[in-house]
Amino acid sequence: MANSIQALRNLPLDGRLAGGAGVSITPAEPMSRVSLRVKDKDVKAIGKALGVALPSKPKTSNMSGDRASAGRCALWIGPDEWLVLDGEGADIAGALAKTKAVISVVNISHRNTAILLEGQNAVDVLRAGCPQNLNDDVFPVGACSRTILGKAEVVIWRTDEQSYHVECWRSFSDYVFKFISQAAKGL
Amino acid sequence: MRKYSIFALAREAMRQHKGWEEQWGSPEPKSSYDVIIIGAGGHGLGTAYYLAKEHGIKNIAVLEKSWLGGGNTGRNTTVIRSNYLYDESAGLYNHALNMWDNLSQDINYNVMYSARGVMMLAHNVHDVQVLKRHVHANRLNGVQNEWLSPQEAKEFCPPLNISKSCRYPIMGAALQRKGGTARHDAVAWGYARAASDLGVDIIQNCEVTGIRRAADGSVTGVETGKGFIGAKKVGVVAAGNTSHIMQMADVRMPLESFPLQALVSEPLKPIFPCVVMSNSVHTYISQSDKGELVIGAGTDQYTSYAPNGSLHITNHNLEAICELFPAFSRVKMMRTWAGTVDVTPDRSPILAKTPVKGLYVNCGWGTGGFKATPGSAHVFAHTIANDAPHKINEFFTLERFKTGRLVDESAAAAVAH
Amino acid sequence: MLYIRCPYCEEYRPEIEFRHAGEAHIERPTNLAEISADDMEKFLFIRENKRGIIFERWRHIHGCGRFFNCVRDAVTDQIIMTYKSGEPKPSDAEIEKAILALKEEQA
Amino acid sequence: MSGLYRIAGKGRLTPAKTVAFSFDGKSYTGLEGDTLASALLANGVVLTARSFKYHRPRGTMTEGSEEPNSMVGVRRDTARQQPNVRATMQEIYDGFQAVSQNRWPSLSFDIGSINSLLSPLFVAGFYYKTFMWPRVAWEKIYEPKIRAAAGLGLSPTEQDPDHYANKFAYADVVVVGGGPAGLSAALAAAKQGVSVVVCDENAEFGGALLYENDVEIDGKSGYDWAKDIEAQLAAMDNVTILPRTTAFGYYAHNMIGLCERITDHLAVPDADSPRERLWQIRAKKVIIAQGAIERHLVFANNDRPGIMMASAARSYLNKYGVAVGSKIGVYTACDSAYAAAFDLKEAGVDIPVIVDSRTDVDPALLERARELGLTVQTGHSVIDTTGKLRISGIKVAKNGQMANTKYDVDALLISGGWTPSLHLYSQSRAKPVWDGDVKRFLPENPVQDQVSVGACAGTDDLSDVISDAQSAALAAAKSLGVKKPKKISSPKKVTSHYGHAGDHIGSSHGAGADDAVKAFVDYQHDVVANDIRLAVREGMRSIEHVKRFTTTGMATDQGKTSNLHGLAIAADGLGKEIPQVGLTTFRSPFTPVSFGTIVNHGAGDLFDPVRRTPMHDWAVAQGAVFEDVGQWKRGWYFPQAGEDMRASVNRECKTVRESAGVFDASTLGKIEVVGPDAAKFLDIIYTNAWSTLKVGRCRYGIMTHEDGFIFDDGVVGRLAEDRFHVTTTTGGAAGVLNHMEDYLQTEFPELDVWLTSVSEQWGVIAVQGPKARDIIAPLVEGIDLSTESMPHMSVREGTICGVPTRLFRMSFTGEMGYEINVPADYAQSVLEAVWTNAQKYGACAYGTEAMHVLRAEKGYIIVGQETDGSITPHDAGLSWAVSKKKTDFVGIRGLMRDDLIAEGRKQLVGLKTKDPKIVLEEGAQIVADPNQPIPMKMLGHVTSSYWSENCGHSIALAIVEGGRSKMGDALYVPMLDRTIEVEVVDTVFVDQDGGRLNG
Ligand SMILES: Cc1cc2nc3c(=O)[nH]c(=O)nc-3n(C[C@H](O)[C@H](O)[C@H](O)COP(=O)(O)OP(=O)(O)OC[C@H]3O[C@@H](n4cnc5c(N)ncnc54)[C@H](O)[C@@H]3O)c2cc1C
Ligand SMILES: NC(=O)c1ccc[n+]([C@@H]2O[C@H](COP(=O)([O-])OP(=O)(O)OC[C@H]3O[C@@H](n4cnc5c(N)ncnc54)[C@H](O)[C@@H]3O)[C@@H](O)[C@H]2O)c1
Ligand SMILES: Cc1cc2nc3c(=O)[nH]c(=O)nc-3n(C[C@H](O)[C@H](O)[C@H](O)COP(=O)(O)O)c2cc1C
Ligand SMILES: [Zn+2]
Repeated sequence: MANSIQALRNLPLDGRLAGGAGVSITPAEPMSRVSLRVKDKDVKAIGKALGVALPSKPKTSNMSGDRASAGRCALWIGPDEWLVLDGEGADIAGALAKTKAVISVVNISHRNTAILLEGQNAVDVLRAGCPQNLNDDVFPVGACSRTILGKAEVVIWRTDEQSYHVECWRSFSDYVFKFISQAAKGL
Repeated sequence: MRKYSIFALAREAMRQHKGWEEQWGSPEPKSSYDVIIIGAGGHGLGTAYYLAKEHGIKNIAVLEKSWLGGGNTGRNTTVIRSNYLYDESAGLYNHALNMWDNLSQDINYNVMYSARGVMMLAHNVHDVQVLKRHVHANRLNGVQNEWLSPQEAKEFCPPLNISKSCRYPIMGAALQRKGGTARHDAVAWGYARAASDLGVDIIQNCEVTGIRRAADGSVTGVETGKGFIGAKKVGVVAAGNTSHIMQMADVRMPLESFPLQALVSEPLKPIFPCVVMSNSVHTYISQSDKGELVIGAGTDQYTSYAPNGSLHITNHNLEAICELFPAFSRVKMMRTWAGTVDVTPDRSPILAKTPVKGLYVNCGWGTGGFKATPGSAHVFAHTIANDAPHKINEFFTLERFKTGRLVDESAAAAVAH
Repeated sequence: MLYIRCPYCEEYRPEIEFRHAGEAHIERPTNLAEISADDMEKFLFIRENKRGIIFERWRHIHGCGRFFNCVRDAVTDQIIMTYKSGEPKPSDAEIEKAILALKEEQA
Repeated sequence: MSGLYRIAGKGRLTPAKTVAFSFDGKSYTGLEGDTLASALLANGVVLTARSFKYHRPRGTMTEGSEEPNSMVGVRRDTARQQPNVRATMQEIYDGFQAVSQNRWPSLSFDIGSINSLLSPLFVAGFYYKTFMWPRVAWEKIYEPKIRAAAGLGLSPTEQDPDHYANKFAYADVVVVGGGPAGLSAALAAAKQGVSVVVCDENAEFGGALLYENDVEIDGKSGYDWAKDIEAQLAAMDNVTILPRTTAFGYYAHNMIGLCERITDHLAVPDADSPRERLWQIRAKKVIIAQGAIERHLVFANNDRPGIMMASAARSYLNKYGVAVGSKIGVYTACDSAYAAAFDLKEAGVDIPVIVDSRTDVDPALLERARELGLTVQTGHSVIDTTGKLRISGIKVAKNGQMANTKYDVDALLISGGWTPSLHLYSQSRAKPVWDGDVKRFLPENPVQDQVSVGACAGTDDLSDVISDAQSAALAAAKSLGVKKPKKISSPKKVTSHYGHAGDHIGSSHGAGADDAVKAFVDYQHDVVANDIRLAVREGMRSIEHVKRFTTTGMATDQGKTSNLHGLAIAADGLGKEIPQVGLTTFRSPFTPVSFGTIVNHGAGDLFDPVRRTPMHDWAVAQGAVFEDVGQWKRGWYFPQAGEDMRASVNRECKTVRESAGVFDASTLGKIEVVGPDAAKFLDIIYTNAWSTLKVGRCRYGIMTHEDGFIFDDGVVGRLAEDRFHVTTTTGGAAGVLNHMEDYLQTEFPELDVWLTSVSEQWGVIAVQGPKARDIIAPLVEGIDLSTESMPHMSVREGTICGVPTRLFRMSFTGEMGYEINVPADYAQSVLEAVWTNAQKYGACAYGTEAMHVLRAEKGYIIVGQETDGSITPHDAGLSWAVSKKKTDFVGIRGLMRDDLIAEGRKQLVGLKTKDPKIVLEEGAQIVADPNQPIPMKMLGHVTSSYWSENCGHSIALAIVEGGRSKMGDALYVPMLDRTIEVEVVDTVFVDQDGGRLNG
C-alpha cells in the first residue's frame, strides 16, 4: 500500500558552530559516501568508471572537481580500500553497477559525517588529539589518513593549505565536535 | 636472631642503633642444596621460609639475579583481597588473606597489613550482575564480601563522586572489609630475614642461566653467574621471567610477559581511607601510610621485558582517576614505574609440578599476585616438599591448558588485582 | 608510545593507531579438527615469550586496517623490522643485518 | 618597599613594579618577576616549611626545581588549591596567596616537632620492628596514628575548574634546557633549517647565565648574550620556544613529554586558556642540556632555615636583588661558592668566614678573597650549627679535630660541588657511566637518538659548552639529511672567572659513623647520614634496598640534591667504590606533573564519548530512562506518569505481547560481508552453516573463539549470493569485526570477500508484537509483507516512508516482528511515522529492560549475561547451531577438548521460584543442599531473573551443573536473610511451540 509520508533527513550535527582564534569549525553538508574495496588489477578500470582515479599511494587522494564539495573524491584508506565521496550526493554505487570486477561497494553515506576546519590554527586544533604527524612535509594538501582524534577514530583529509575535512562515525560526531571545539579554545 | 620489639628498639636507641644485626646474610653459594628457589620475590622467599619452617628442609638456597624484592614484589600497588569468584581461586586467595592476619607476628617483622577495605565499583547493570555474583559466591565460600548502595559506598569512601551526572554513575559497590594493603618491601624483607634465620642461603646478584638435568631428565642443579650449583629440587618463582627460565629446561609455558605500570602522587594529608577499584573505568587507588596516592594502571598492549610503560597508559589511568575523583586533577604525579608481569591465558596462576622431575613452578600471577604471597608460598612449599600439590593448589596445574579446565576469573569478568 | 612502521602505509605511525595481535607465525593447522590435545594446547596457549628478539603481529586498526608482522627486541623495545602478513619469517641473518642498519642510522 | 633584604641596584627586577602577596595570612610586598621564595627572602622570611617526619623548621635551600624544603600550598580560590608547590618555582602576582604545610597550629610553633625528640626511636625502618604487639593494637592504635601523620600538603577537595590541553608534535630536534648549552644547540640547529623545539622549566631562558655575573661573551654579559640568542630563536619560523616548560619524561622511540605551565603565574588568567599543556613530541634528535645541580654538604644540623646552596644565594642576589642574610657564612668544597661570597661581599653584605674543607684551593680565589677582605679557612669544616627557626651560628673546626670556633651568622651558603643532571638521559634507558677523575656519573652511552651537552655532560668550560653544543646540533642536522650545513660561528672570546672545580660527596667532617648527629642527606624525608649507615648495617647491600629502607630520594624532589651523598655514604659503609654500588633508577616525571595535565582533554564531557542513536531524541521525547551499554546510551524503560521502573516494564512487556512495541535496536553491530566467497567465509567464522542459507533469508548464528567458548551471536541476513548483512551484539561490534578481519587477512587471504562496518549506516527500528505488520504495512513499499511471501527469518529490500530499507522479519521477543533498517539520518523521521501508526494499535515504546524480560520469557540468551567466556554453545543449549558437517570453523577443535565435553558441565536451564512472587537476584548462587556447612558446594548461578507480567510469576535463567538432567528438581538459592527454593524448568516460559512467531 502506497503512502504519502516522506521521511526527512536529520543531520547529526545540525546547527552546530564553533571556533576559536584562527579557526572556524562547521559541520559539512551531507555527501554520498561508499567504502570501496578493489583488487590491484582492477584499480584503473574502477577509477575510470567512477570518474576519479583511485590513488594507489598511501595517504593520498584524488578529486574530480576543484573542491571537495564539488565533485567526486577518492581517498586512499588501505591497500585495497578507498573512501569515495561525492559532494553532490550522486549515487556512487550506481556508477559501478555494471563492472565485472570482483569488488565490494558499501554505502556508508549515513555512517559517516564530516566536520570542516578552516584557518591558520586548524592544524593545531587537530594536534590536540591526533597523534599522527600533521606537519606540512608529511601531511601536505591532499593527504588523507584514517587515524585517531582523542578517543574517536577519524579520517583526516587536508583539502587545502588551511582546510581540513574530518570524517567520523555518526555517533562519535558529538564527541568529535566537542573535542575540536574545546581544543580550539586557548590554543 | 634478635627479636624485633619496642623494647629492642628502645635499647638500640640508647646506643645509636649500633647493635642491629644484618636482617639476612649474604653467603657465598654452597656446591649443592636440597632445594633451590629461583627468584627472591615475596613468593620465592616465602616458599623458602615455609620449606624450612614447616617441612624441616634445612639446606635451601634462594637465588636472585638482582636484589631481593626488586621484582614485582617491589613494584606493586599492594592491593590485598580474596573475593575471587571461583571456588578454586577463592580457596587460594582466602588462604592467603587469613595468613596476612598473623604474618607480622609469625615472621616478627611488621609488614603493615592494613585491612582498610577494598571496594570495587559497579558502573552499569552488567557490573552489578557480575559483582553481585561475586558477593553471593564469596558468602557461600566463607569469603567476606558485601554489597553497598552508592550512598553506603560514599560513606565508606567520602572522596567518591556518586553524582548521577558523571559519565558512568556508580550503581553500587562490592566491599571486602578485610581487604587492604601491606608494605610490599617489608614482605620481602621480613621473609628474607625469617628464612635466613632458619638457615636459608639467600644469594643475590646470582642469575640462573641454565638448568642442568640428568640422563633421565630430572633436575640436578642450575648454572648461575656464580657457577654451577647442585640441587635435588628446583622451584622457579620468577614472575615475568618464568618463560625464559623454563625454556632452560625445555619446558614451554602458556605465558606472556607484559609491562604493568603504577604511579604515586605527591604525599597528601590523609584524604583516601580505603582501596577503590573500578573495572569499567579502569583504575584503582589507595593512599599509602606516607601519604602518596598509589595508583595502578593497565598493562601495555605488547609483550615486553622493559619495565617502563607508556605515557598514554598513564594518561588513560589518570583519566579514570579524575573522572571518579575530580578534585584530584590538581594533584601531581611524583613517580611512575612498571614491572614485568607474567600472564596466563585464564589469568590464574600456575603452582605446580612440571613435566621435568624435580622442577616446580609458581608463576602466572600476572597483575595480582602480591595479595597471594603468604598463601602461595605456603602451598608451593608443600608442593615441593611432598612432590604433590596441597589441596588448595591442586587445580592450578599446567595440565589445565590441555584439558580446557581453566579457572577463568577474567572470563567471569572479574577484575585484576 | 611506540613508533611503528606500517609496511602498508610505508610510514612510521604512533602506537595508538595500532592494536597488538599476539605472537606471530603461529600457524593455524589446516586439519585443525584432527590435531592432538598437545598440539591444540600449543596452538592455543603456548607462547615463546622470549626475552630477546620476538616476532609479533600488529593491526593498523585505526589506519589502513591491515595486520602485519614485526620483529622487536622485547628487552629494549627496539623495532627491528616490520613486514606484511604472509611474508616469510625473516632469517637470523636478515635480522642481524637490519639491526646493523639501525645502528648505523643512529650513529 | 619590596623587602628589607632587597639591595638597591642589584638584580634585574623593576623596583617600581610591586605586587602584594600573602604567606600564611600575612601580607607582604614583592616585585613583579619574583618567585615566592625570592619575595619571602627579600622580606626576611626564612622559615617556610616543616620537614616530613620530624617537623624540623626549614627554609629555602635552592633557587630551582630541585628544591627539597620550601613546599607550600597555593590558593587562588576554594577550588583552585594547589598543594606541594615549590616556592622557588612559583612566580608571584598581585593577590597571590600561599600557606605553609605540615604544621599545626603554626609554622613557628608546630606540635608535630615533638617527633624530633623521639627521633632516636624513629630511625630508618623503625616501624618494621615494632607495633606488632598486641596484634589488635596495630589496627586500632598504631596504624591510624601513622596514617594520620602522613602527607605534606592538603588535597584539593573540589572539582578542578581549570582545563588542560594537549599537543602531539613532531620535531627534528628537541632541546631540553635553555642555558648556554641549550640555547647554542637550538640556534645552531635552527640555522640549518630543521625544526626545533627548545624548552626550559624556568620563566626565563639563560640557565646559569641568569646569575653568573662573571661571564662575558664577545664583549656582552652572559645574560645579554643569552637574551640575544633567545631573540634570534624567537624570530625564526622553524623554532618553537617554550619557557615554563619542563621536559618531564623521555619515553620509548624518542618521545619526549613536556609540561607547559600557562597560567599559574598570572594574576588574571584568560578564562579560555588551559592551565597547563601536555606536549608529546616525537623527536628525530634530542639534545639534552639540563645543566647540573648543586649539592649540599652533609654535616650536623645542616638543615636550619637560612642554610642554602651557594649558587642559590648568588641567584637571589643577581636575579632578584635579594641578600639572603646580613651576616652570611660560607662552607664549601667547590670553587663556585666563592663567586657567591664575592658577589655578596661586593653588594655590601657581611661575610664573616668562608670555610673550605679542601686544603688545596685555587690561589686565585684566595687572592681575590684577600682583596675583598674575606677570611678563608681552608682545611676546615662546619661541624655544627645553632639557631632555632633560623640559623644563628656555625661551629668551625679544623678537619679531623673537634675544637671549634663559633661564628655568628644569619645565613650559611654551602656547596658540595655539582651533579650533572642525568634524569632524561637515564629515562631514555641509557646507563650513566662513572668518571672517577671528576667523580661524576656522565651520559656517555646514549641508546636512543640523543646527545647530552653542557654541564649535564660534564663539560665545565663555558666556551667548550657552547662549541660542543653547536657541534652536537650540526651533527644532528647532518644526520637529518642536511647536506651542506651552514657554518656556525663560535664566540671568539668567552671569559668566566669562576669555575666549578672541587667537590665533596658523602658525609663531611663531624658527621661520621661515630658521630651521633643529625646530618641530613635527604631533607624532605629527614634521612640523615646515620640512617643510611644503619641500613647498610642491617644488611641492605644494594643501593635500591638502602633507598627503600631509608626512603632517601623518594620525596617529591626525588633526591636531586641528595642521591649522590646517599650513595657515597652507603658505598663507604659497604667498603665499595661508588660505581660498584650504583645509582637508583631515574624515573619520570623529572618534577611532579598535575594529573590534569596528563589527562588534558580527557576530562569531564570528553572523558569518554557518549554515543547516541539516530533516534535518541525520540526516546527522550517519550520520557525514556537511559542505561549505559558500553559507550552507548540506550533507552532502558519508558515510564508513564506515576510509573516506577517495575510498573513501566510490566506494562511494556504486556503491551508487546498483546499489541506491539517499538524499540530502538540501532546499537547492534552490523557488518556488511561482500564478495563471492562471503558464505564460505561465514562458514569459518560461525559454528553453524551459511552456504545453505537462501537469498532473502536470515539465520541466528553463534561465534566462538578457537577455545570453543561463545563470544558473540547475532542474526545474519543474506541479501544476495555475495552479500550478507551480519549483526553482532552492541558491545561486541568492534571485537567481532576485528576477529573477522584477522581470520580473513591472515588465515584465509585467498577468499574473495570484504568486510565493512555498517553499524552506524543503519538506524534500526524493531516493531514486535501481533500488530507489528499492521503498524508498518502502510509505510512500506516494494515488499510483500505476507507470511507466505515473507516468513519468519527473512529479509527484504524495499522502501519505507520513501527511503530505502533492509527489512528483517525476525524476533528477539518471541512475537512476530520486524527490524526496520533505514539509513541513519532518516531513522528518526521513519520512527515517528511508525510511532504514529503504532499508537493507533495501542502499542508502546519499550526499552532494553522489557526487551530482556521478553527474550528471557522465550529462553533466548544474551551473550555476556548467560555466557561469561566459559560457556560453550552446548552448555547454552545451542547445540543445534553447531554444525556437525563442517570440517572446519573457528572453535571446532576447542569444543572437543576433554573438559569441554566432560560430564557435569554447567548448562543453561530455566528456574521457577516455589513462591511465584519472589524474583531471584541475578548473580545469586544455587545449591542442592542449603543446610550444608560453608564452604558450600555451588552448582551454578542465576544469570537472568525478572518478574514476568505475562506469565504472572517470576522467571529466571541459570547456569547449573548438569542442569538439563535436573529438570523438575528442587534446588536452593541461599540469600543473606533467607533461602529460596526453586524448581529447574525448561528455558522457554512463553509460547513453547513458537506459534506466535508466525503471527
Ligand atoms: C605495577 C604493578 C602493580 C601490581 N599491583 C598488584 C596489586 O595491587 N595487588 C596484587 O596482589 N598484585 C599486584 N601486582 C602483581 C604482584 O606484584 C606480583 O604478582 C607478585 O609480586 C609476584 O611476586 P613474585 O615473588 O612471584 O615475583 P617477583 O617479586 O617479581 O620475584 C621474582 C624474582 O625472580 C628474579 N629472577 C628472574 N629471573 C631470574 C633468574 N634467571 N635468576 C635468578 N633470579 C631471577 C627476579 O629478579 C625477581 O626478583 C602488581 C604488579 C605490578 C608490576
Ligand atoms: N660544569 C658544571 O658543573 C657547572 C655547574 C653549575 C653551573 N655551570 C654553568 O652552567 C652553564 C652550562 O650551561 P648549561 O646550558 O649546560 O646549563 P644551565 O644550568 O645553564 O642550563 C640548564 C637549564 O636547563 C633547565 N632544565 C633542566 N632540566 C630541565 C627539564 N627537565 N626541562 C626543562 N628545563 C630543564 C634548567 O632549569 C636550566 O635553566 C655554564 O654557564 C656553567 O658555568 C656549570
Ligand atoms: C606502594 C609503592 C609506593 C611507592 N612510593 C614511592 C614514594 O613515595 N616515592 C618514590 O620515589 N617512589 C615510590 N615508589 C616507587 C619506587 O621508588 C620504585 O619506582 C619502584 O619500586 C620500582 O622500582 P624502580 O623504579 O627502581 O624500577 C613506590 C612504589 C610502590 C610499589
Ligand atoms: Zn597501515
